[in-house]
Amino acid sequence: MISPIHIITLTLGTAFFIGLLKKLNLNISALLMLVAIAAAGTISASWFTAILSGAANAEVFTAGFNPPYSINLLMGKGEALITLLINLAGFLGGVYLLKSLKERGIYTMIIYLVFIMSLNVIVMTRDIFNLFVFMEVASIGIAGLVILDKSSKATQAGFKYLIATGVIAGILLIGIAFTYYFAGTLNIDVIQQASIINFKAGSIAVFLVIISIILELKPFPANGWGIDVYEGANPGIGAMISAASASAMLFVLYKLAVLVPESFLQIITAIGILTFVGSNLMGIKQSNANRLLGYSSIGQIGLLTAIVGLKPFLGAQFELIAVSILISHFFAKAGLFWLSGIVKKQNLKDWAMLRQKPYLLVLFGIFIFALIGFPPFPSFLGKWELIMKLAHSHHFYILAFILIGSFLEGIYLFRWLGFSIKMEDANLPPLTVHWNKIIPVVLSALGVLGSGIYFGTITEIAASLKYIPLLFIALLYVIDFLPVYVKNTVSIAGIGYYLYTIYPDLEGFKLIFGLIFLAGGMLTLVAGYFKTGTRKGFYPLVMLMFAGLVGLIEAHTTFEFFFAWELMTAGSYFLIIRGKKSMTHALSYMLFSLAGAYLILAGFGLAHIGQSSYALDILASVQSFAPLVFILLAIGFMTKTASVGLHIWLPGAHAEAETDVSPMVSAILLKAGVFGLILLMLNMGSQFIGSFNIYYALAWIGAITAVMGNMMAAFQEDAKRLLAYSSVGFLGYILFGLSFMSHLGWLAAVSLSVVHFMFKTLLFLAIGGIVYRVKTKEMYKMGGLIKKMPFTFISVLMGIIVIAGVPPLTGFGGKWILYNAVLEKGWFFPSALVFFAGIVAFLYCFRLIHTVFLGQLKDEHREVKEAPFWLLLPQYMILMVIMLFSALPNSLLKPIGAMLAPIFPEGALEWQGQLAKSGFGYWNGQVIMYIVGGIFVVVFAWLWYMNRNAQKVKQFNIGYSAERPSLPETTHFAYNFFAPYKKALGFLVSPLITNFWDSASEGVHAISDKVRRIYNGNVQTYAFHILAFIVVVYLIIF
Amino acid sequence: MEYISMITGFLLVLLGLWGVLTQKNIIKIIIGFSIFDTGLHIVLVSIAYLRGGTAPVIDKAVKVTEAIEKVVDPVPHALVLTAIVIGLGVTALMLVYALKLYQNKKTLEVQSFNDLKW
Amino acid sequence: MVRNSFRLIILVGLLVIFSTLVWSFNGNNELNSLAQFYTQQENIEAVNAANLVSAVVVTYRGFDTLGEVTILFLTASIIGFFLKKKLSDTQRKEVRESSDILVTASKILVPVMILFGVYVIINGHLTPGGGFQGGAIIASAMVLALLANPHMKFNHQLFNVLESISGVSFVLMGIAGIVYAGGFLDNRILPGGEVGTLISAGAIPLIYIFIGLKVGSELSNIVGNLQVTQNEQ
Amino acid sequence: MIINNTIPVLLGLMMIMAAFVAIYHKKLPVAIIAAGTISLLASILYLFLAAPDVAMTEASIGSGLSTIIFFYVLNKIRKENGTQ
Repeated sequence: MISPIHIITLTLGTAFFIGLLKKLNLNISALLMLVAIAAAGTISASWFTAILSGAANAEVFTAGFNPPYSINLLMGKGEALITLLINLAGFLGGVYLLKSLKERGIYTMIIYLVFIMSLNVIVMTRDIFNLFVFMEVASIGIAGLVILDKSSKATQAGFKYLIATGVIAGILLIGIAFTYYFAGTLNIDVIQQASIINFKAGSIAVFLVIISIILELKPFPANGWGIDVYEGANPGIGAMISAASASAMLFVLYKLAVLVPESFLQIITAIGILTFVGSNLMGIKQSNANRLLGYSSIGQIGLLTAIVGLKPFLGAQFELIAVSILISHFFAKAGLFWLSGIVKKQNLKDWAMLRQKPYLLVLFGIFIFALIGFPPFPSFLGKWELIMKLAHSHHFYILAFILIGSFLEGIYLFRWLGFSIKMEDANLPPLTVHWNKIIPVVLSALGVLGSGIYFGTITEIAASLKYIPLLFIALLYVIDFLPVYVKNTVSIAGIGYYLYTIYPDLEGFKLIFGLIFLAGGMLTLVAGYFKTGTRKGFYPLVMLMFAGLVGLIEAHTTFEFFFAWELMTAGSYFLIIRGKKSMTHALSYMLFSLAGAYLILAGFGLAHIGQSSYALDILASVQSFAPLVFILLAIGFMTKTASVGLHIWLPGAHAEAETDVSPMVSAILLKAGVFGLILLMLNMGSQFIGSFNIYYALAWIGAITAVMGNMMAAFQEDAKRLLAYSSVGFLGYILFGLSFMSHLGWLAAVSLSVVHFMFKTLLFLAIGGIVYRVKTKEMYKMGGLIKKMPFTFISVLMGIIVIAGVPPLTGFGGKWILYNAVLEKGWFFPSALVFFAGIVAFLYCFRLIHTVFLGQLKDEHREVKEAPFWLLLPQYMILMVIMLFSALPNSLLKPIGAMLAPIFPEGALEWQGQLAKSGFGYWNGQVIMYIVGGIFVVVFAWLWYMNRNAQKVKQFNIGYSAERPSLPETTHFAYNFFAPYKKALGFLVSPLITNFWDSASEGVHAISDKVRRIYNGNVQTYAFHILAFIVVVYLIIF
Repeated sequence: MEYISMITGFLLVLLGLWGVLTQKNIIKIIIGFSIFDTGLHIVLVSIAYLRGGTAPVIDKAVKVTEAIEKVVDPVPHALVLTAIVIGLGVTALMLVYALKLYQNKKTLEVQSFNDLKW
Repeated sequence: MVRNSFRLIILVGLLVIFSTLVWSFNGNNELNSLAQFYTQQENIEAVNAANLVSAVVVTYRGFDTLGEVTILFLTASIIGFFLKKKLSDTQRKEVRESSDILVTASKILVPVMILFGVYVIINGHLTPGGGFQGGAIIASAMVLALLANPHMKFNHQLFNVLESISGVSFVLMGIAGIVYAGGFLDNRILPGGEVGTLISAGAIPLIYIFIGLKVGSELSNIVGNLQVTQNEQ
Repeated sequence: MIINNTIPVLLGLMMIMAAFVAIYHKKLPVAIIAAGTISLLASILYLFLAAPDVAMTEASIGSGLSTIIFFYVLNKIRKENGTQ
């Protein structure tokens, strides 16, 4: 093994040596620089692997005297890892910066090399004054590297940085001086034994040391200088500061944390959390890419600072949590900064340029998801463990703030991702990519992916995760160049095979929802054959969503469940954003999902208190805060079922999605929320706050959702939006049914779930087929299509009969059971609303069939053809099932009833053939079908007979009075179809909820804007912030 | 004596910071910073002082055997030496930055250099 | 004014922190154990430098010194590329001639100062002074020379080579310490000699020479860079 | 004893006065010289504190070289101003 000291001798020696070369040869100097850093990295790596496999830590004694008499360096596990990261970043960053460094001459290479060297020493040294010296080296190095760009902004940033770090270093020096005076040594280990924190002045000395280190980590709000550097410097340097330098300083904080008492640690935690929330809050209002990355970096560092402060509570998991979050930050932030250097545009909206090179977009997405903490990236694991441990140790406020901060971070990161995927890019210059700039980005993406999978394999809790679906997704990426029909077939076969393998293990609810997710998935995928070309990137994303959905079914532990939940969210997000005008809708979908996921995470965390297992059934034996756990999880799941208040993402997302994606995200995806609720309710049972039954609130929410969703549906002009809102309403029925916690309620809810899957797939495909043909979603631009698209007409007709819940089709059965359940339960007020909602449903059903298919055919639609075969095929397959279930209702209801019997033995239906009997009446689906069919035949015959002599009027056989209305659509009968009702009831659907979220969002933005005004760009203000920060923290501690 | 010099040092530290915080001219800010630095050095040297001690140099007045009782603590002196040189480096760098800033905007007023903010 | 009062409040806060420190400062009546170790007879004799500060600077805390030298090196490099201008921009402009007194004085003083600097460097292990101080004195001599003769062509190349060679040698000496003595920067790679004589204290004089050369050339470089831009107008 | 304390007090007072001059004097050269004076006075103080090494360094670097660099930069800025 090579002594760790040679990390320093090699790099520093090379730096001095390059000076000799001077102008001789820039290429040789650059090569030497990279070789030196690579050699240093190799030394760190060899120590890291050696120590991991049991070797002892390496100690370096300088000057031939043992510590504390001379300066010593330590190479332990942590040091080895961090120096490895630093040298890795140094190497990749060096490659990235090659051109700039060569352009500005040999001096810059020297500075770069010395900077990397100093970070290594900072990590390894055990002497606080030596730490001070090399921190100064690093600061000066950064100040020198900042001006690699010649801009005036860079110079300003460098100057501010110098003044700020100068002041901080001065405070550090005072701390070091008095630490030396009181402890009689400068060696960290000896200072620790000297226990100088037992008296006030001694602890002030340590305080000054620690606060300076914290200030170097750029805590909110004393960090304007740091953010300015991120903005002003070359992004390649930003990457170094954010990844390498910050990692080193964090390690220093960790190293020195042994010196301080627990009360200090709490302050460190508080500062970290404040920084995390504060800088993410300010990031929201930011439109400059580098500055935004600065805020995000500082936020992440804040989180890690807090983790260092929380070390005593994290126990054995501390390493895993800290390292996984650090590594995600490290790779993702470095990669993002480097990408920013490639894009060269600072406005976030200009990142649409990335689309010119799709692989850059993929890299960008990887970094964003790694930062937010999605699987399979390491931060996912880290965040999970962190939240679990925080809940365990009753740090609820910290837990909440971490989730809030993460959410704020999600807002701007996903908005940014959305810009890059969807923003207009018409006027943007072409993107040029040099090999030396792209290789580091690719490697960091691979780094974050690889480390995520590595962490997954070494961690006990993640060991049971199934990666086979993910491998399948990877395969689909590989064959992405193939045409649609190949990939579609592969996908359907893949899902089919997977269903076949897991089918024997499915039972009960898992069977029902497994079939909805997988069989339903196959069915909707069939529609995909109508597409031509390659449909780039579509299939991996679809499979990602289905992998998540099936993961929910298969999950045995809360961790697996959450893992699957996040996969599903990620996949569905990308599916939704593929839609036409879906940038904002995808963002709001993601934000609601993210918020929901965090609530679920918090809920699982609280549920886990006092339990050793992570199995899902710990929900059945929650030790403390059971109602709170229930509420958190329920709201979390309700973001997916789009219950009232949480629904605003849905209409846009579903309406703008592609033809065959709409049924996936509407008919299938929403059921994930229902499945979650069922799981929750099954395990946790009834919950009361005091004497108030939470389920009663759920019933109200379900009822209001139903009314509101249906009314909104009735007032839409856009056919797909109408369907989207009708989903909201229908999911309201399901929630309403579930809230009864009775046999009939659940029977209704579960059967309605199945029914909703069927008719919503049917209708979205049918309407999607029409939209595909007539190129508009506005209903008043359609009309008379019955003759052109008769097959589609039949589908829609059947679909709305099911929706409306009128006999004879299966929707009625569900409603009938629901009404029986109401009578049994006696919650009449919300039930009245549900009845009312049922009436409203007629309105939109009527509108859908009437304005689209009946009336006059539009001139431009004369040549319209029937929908493509591949869209009709799944519709008619579903229709067959609907007819079967309608004619033989017990084929659906009886198995569900049998499944519910052990859970709710009371109040089950009695079956006599196709006759169902409840306590309040009976219903025979088959007979009703015959009767209704009979009536229909009679009425139809009567009408035909009466009208047989009517004269047909040609469609355009009318005269105009030469008036041209300013808004042509206002003359169409289908426009504002329900104007009278809207007048009467419109106030009910006034966009209160949308307004609420809008103003919430505006409020957050306004706060963000207010807060960031403290960074007025003046170096004196920044110096003042630093000093004020010290004084305030001092006052808090002492 | 060491108290007096330490208090002087701290006062210089505060005065220097006051200069950094209040002066509008960049050169003045740097002057403030160098006063701050000098103050720090004085504090450090004061810490080393041993009552009645002599300089930590072995010569005719201090024999090798007596050093342990007679000389003042050499460690802070070594630290101050380092700190002084670092201070020079930082100050020189700040001045060169000031020069560049001046070349950019033809002014030394600190308020004119807040292009980066928010 | 409001702003200044805020600033004043914060500085008063710092004053409170500092006065707590001063309040608990009792001076020293005896050395602490670390300093006692350094001033013990056997350890003085082991390092063999009469100037104990030099012993600490070069030996015990030699690693700090390496960092310190690096800082100057870094600063010189930054200033070097920061003030660098394209050669085409360089237009010599008439510079005011220096006064005769200055020129004459510099002719006498510069060699004397350089000699004194060298003296300070090589006696660094015996008397107060050493590489830094000597280097600074040499650099001051260069400044004086430049002031006296603004047209003097400042030989960057020479200083750069000196700077680099002395830097590399410093690191190599450190490595030699690992190979031939107890560890990195152990100066006992050369015989200790007798306390108080010129040839003593192991490699300290040698290291100090390198430090002196390095510091001198770095500082001269900084000044030289400023001078060059001074003339380029 | 009296000398031991009075001289440091005097030095301290002078330094603080010099600091005020350095911060508040309108003319930059005067301010720079005042700052250099502080260093020079400090190096005298170091002699009293039995720190000849530090005194030497402070005198040569703190009050010598850094003052020179200040003047160099100031001069440079003046010239830039003149060419405007």
